[in-house]
Amino acid sequence: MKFGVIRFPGTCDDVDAQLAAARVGEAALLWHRDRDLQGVDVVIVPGGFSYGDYLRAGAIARFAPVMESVIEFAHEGGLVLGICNGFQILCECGLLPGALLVNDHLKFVFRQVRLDVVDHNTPFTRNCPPSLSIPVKHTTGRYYSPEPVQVVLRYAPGENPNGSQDDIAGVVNNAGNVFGLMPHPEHAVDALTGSTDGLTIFESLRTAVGERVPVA
Amino acid sequence: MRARVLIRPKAGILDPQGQAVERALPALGFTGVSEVHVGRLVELEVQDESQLPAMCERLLANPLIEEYEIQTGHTAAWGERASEEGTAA
Amino acid sequence: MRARVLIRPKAGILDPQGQAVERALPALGFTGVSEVHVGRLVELEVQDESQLPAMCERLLANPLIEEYEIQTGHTAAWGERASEEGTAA
Amino acid sequence: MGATDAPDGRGRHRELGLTDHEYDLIVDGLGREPGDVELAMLSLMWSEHCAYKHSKKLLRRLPVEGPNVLVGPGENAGAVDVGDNLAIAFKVESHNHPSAVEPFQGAATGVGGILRDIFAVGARPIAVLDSLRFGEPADSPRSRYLLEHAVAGIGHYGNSIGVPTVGGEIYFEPSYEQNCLINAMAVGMAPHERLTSSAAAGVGNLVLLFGALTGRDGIGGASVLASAELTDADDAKRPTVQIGDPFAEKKLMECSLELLDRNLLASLQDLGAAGLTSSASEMASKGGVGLEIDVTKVPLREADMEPFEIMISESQERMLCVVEPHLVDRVLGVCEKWEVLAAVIGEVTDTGLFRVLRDGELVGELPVGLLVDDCPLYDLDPEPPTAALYVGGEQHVATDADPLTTLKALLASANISSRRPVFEQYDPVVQSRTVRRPEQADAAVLALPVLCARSGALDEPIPAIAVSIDGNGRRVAVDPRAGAAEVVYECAANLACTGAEPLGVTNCLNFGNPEKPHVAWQLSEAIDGLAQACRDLGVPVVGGNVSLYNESPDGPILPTPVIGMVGKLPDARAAGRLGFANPGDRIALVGEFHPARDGSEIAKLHGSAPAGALPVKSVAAIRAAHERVREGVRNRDFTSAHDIAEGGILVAIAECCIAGGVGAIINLPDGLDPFGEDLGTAFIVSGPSESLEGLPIIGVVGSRELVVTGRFNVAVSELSALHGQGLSALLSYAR
Ligand SMILES: Nc1ncnc2c1ncn2[C@@H]1O[C@H](COP(=O)(O)OP(=O)(O)O)[C@@H](O)[C@H]1O
Ligand SMILES: [Mg+2]
Repeated sequence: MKFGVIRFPGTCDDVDAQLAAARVGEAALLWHRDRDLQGVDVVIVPGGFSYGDYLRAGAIARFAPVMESVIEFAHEGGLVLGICNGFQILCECGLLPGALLVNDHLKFVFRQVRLDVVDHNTPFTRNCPPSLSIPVKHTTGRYYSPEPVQVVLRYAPGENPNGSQDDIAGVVNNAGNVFGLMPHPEHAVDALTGSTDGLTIFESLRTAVGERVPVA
Repeated sequence: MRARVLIRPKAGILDPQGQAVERALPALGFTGVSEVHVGRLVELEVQDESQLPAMCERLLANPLIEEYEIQTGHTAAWGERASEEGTAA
Repeated sequence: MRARVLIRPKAGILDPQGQAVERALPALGFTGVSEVHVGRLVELEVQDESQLPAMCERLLANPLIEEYEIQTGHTAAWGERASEEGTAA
Repeated sequence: MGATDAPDGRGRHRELGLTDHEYDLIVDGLGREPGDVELAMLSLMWSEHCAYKHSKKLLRRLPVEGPNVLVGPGENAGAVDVGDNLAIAFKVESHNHPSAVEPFQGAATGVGGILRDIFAVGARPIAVLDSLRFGEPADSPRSRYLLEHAVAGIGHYGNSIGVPTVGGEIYFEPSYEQNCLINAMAVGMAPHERLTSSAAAGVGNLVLLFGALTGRDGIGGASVLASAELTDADDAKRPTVQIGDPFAEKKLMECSLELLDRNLLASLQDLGAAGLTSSASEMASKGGVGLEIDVTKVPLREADMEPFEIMISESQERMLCVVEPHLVDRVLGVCEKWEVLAAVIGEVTDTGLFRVLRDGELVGELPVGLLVDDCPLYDLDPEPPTAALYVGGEQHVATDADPLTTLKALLASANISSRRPVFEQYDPVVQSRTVRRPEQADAAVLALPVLCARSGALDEPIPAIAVSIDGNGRRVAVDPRAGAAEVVYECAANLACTGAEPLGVTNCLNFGNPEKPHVAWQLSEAIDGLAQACRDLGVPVVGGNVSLYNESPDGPILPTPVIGMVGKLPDARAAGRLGFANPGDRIALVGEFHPARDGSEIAKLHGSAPAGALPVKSVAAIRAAHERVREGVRNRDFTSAHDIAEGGILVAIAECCIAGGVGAIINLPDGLDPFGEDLGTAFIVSGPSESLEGLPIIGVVGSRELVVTGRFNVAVSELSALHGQGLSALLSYAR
């Protein structure tokens, strides 16, 4: 299976996401100006500060040429994972409901947080244990949606690092093929850095893709 | 023509920046201030004014969380006006 | 009374946000836009209008790098006005 | 003809900071009076900042050679060999004065500047560290404001550009009230062959400027040269505050590294202080060539800039490179890919002259040597001070308080309490190398191969580096020579706790006005102490920075040499941790520990002035202790290792308990002062008893309490809360 990781000007966690994905499959970087998704099975919109996060996090990146292809890919049922800035971009371009607002304490926060997986019935979480330890790092991570949404991850009680509505840390779209989360699973794939819990999200995707496209 | 777009958080959405300002003011001796909201200002020179609402909807504001107001017709460039209105040099 | 403070980078001070927006607009099909600057908007309810300049100097703006303009006298609350002026729900 | 004969030149050169004597030298060297553009360029190149005129002679005392040194002082950053054909480049630099004016942007652009020095030598930045000094936060809203905004600025830049901020240090003393210190260190990695020099080479090659537009940033002082009469409106056009744009720098960094990977550049240099003038003239000087630059070719942010403004603008996020003419199109192609603006602005000549043109017409012409090398270097007049440099302050803890009360006060004090409210604002993990982040160990540990690339090969060692930054103004004030040496020992001790062996040092010398004899003495003594300690440990100095004139109307800051050290460890998997972990582990003391209270944190809380000196140390004992700890950690004999630093042995033990979330029972050796300090000499280690053979055992890990036999017991959770709240209580929006 093959992952494609998008690189915008200002993306920071692209190589991290690529290397994390490479532990379970092939992984290539996709350039923001190219429309060709190179036949990947999963698109990852990674973390960082695309276009400096100027104006609003994710506001400018959503208009990159590659995003037109990603939107089309998602509408055709392709699997899309948005991490942190990627989550913000997916909300801005309407693939996911809601928006991310500046943290209630107004500061950047890095913290290892505990997450409850509240929906295992998604291609992104089927192999996850009930609880994950994964770092967050962001200034704009307070999830807000006026409509009900399909929540997949919540910050464990008392662990909400940003004032997010109902402790929401990650949501899927109605079709279940687009997932956005603020925590960084690609930074929890090696025991040496503290946790391997994030790997279970990449493994879930491998399982899901394996079921969809029978290996030849 | 010169235009300004004023953008602020929609009513009902927690505005911690506004709250922080509201909390900080009394400590500096400013009293009687309430309902503080912090938003964004975009100033621009446009040829075609009629494009402004679309620009706001598509890029400058996020209609889910923000509301905006367009101001046009202020002729003076900012620098000039600011000196009247009280910028410190 | 309702007041608004419009704050933007002083002339000559680098405005990376304004530059980023200016470069993004043509890609969205909006042409003829120039001199874009991004600043902040502070809306507040004050009892004593005469305090506003001091508030700006001491807290709301950073006079080293920003200039500001105070607007008073717009009576409508934002929510009402915005609906006229075009926010999408 | 001397300066005194030149009535209108005279006022100007003085306003630009040149002495009459220096102006005479310039006129002699040129054989004529300099023009405006030339005077602007010379005044900056002959400033303290660029010419190091009051420190260069002293810096020659530092040991700069060693088997691992690949690049010593003189380039944008020094570099050491870490094996596997990899080089580590690193440097620390100050941004004190800009940060005192505007702390967010000052600190942000400080990080931006030091990162450019790292990728200018061809290394990809892999870590940032910061060293900060402010006035007493409890008494001073201004210090809290500076702290909060400087930290936010550092985080903003480092986080946005995707370089992890992995360590740092913060201390508060009244002497920094008006003059805060913001030092930033960056570390980068490169294959040997990518290390690049800034020496301009190849007559006929083109000079290319790339990155941000050039504006009037930082022209401030030189604006006396503006030809038009200054009106208020013009004044507003001369911003002295530079705004950092990490997004622009991220693109600039990727672009620069790609240009080097593709072998398209003959040389590369960042633009820092004195902008184009300093970068271009230093490139020319190192290459022994001349340069010609046409200011009309420089892309401007404001159209009406004068040639002198373009030449000295300090706009951020710009680089200069020299390119062979046939490669220019390919260079421009890479710049276009990264959306980085680039322009050919000049060429390399064989004249030895720096010529500045405006639309082809000559507006300035100076010998490169005059600009770069001919500034006079001054001898200082060091004289020991007649009064103590540090005299103590307010009393916060009674001198007869019981040990538990004292311990709690120390743990909650601004200088010792947890830095979590600060380091949580920094991303320590981006780039997937960070094996030890803040509060996990005494130094940050970064794996050299990116970790998540490791697929399966779990049994191979993972080479890594450890990095630490340290300084202690109060102790240096007690004894500048011994205090500066102690900082080096402490930094090396931090590395030892992770299992790392030091490879190289960088330093930032933050002092007052060196023209004052007692400041000159502090500087000279500190440099001697630093040099001696580096020789003792066999660690060369590969670079650094000097920041002088850190003064306020109340006098100079405490003498504050800041040391950054990089070391190597053979296997990241064995990297040490500071927290106790296993109940039943024994606790041992390693090293010859001779604690004393002069200049210590407890003396500060008592408000007492130092009466004596810092403890006399045995270099042999320090080396042996460091080696014992390093080897014990590498062999996985120790579960934890922590050096005994500020606050003394009980604070160190409490920190091990807090970090591990577990208690201990301690029998303090008779007569040992529980709160005295002797930095860099001794360690608290824990491990199974068979691993600690030969070491004096002072306790055992276990339970939820810290028990000091015969003195007190206290819940670790209580200590943890005090330690955790100390700093956040002082920060306004801390959660
Ligand atoms: N305290 C010091 N110890 C060793 N080297 C130093 C020290 N201060 C400055 N240097 C060296 O002098 C050179 C010039 O320093 P600096 O002007 O700060 O460089 P840059 O212009 O690249 O920022 C650098 O190579 C630097 O490493
Ligand atoms: Mg440099």
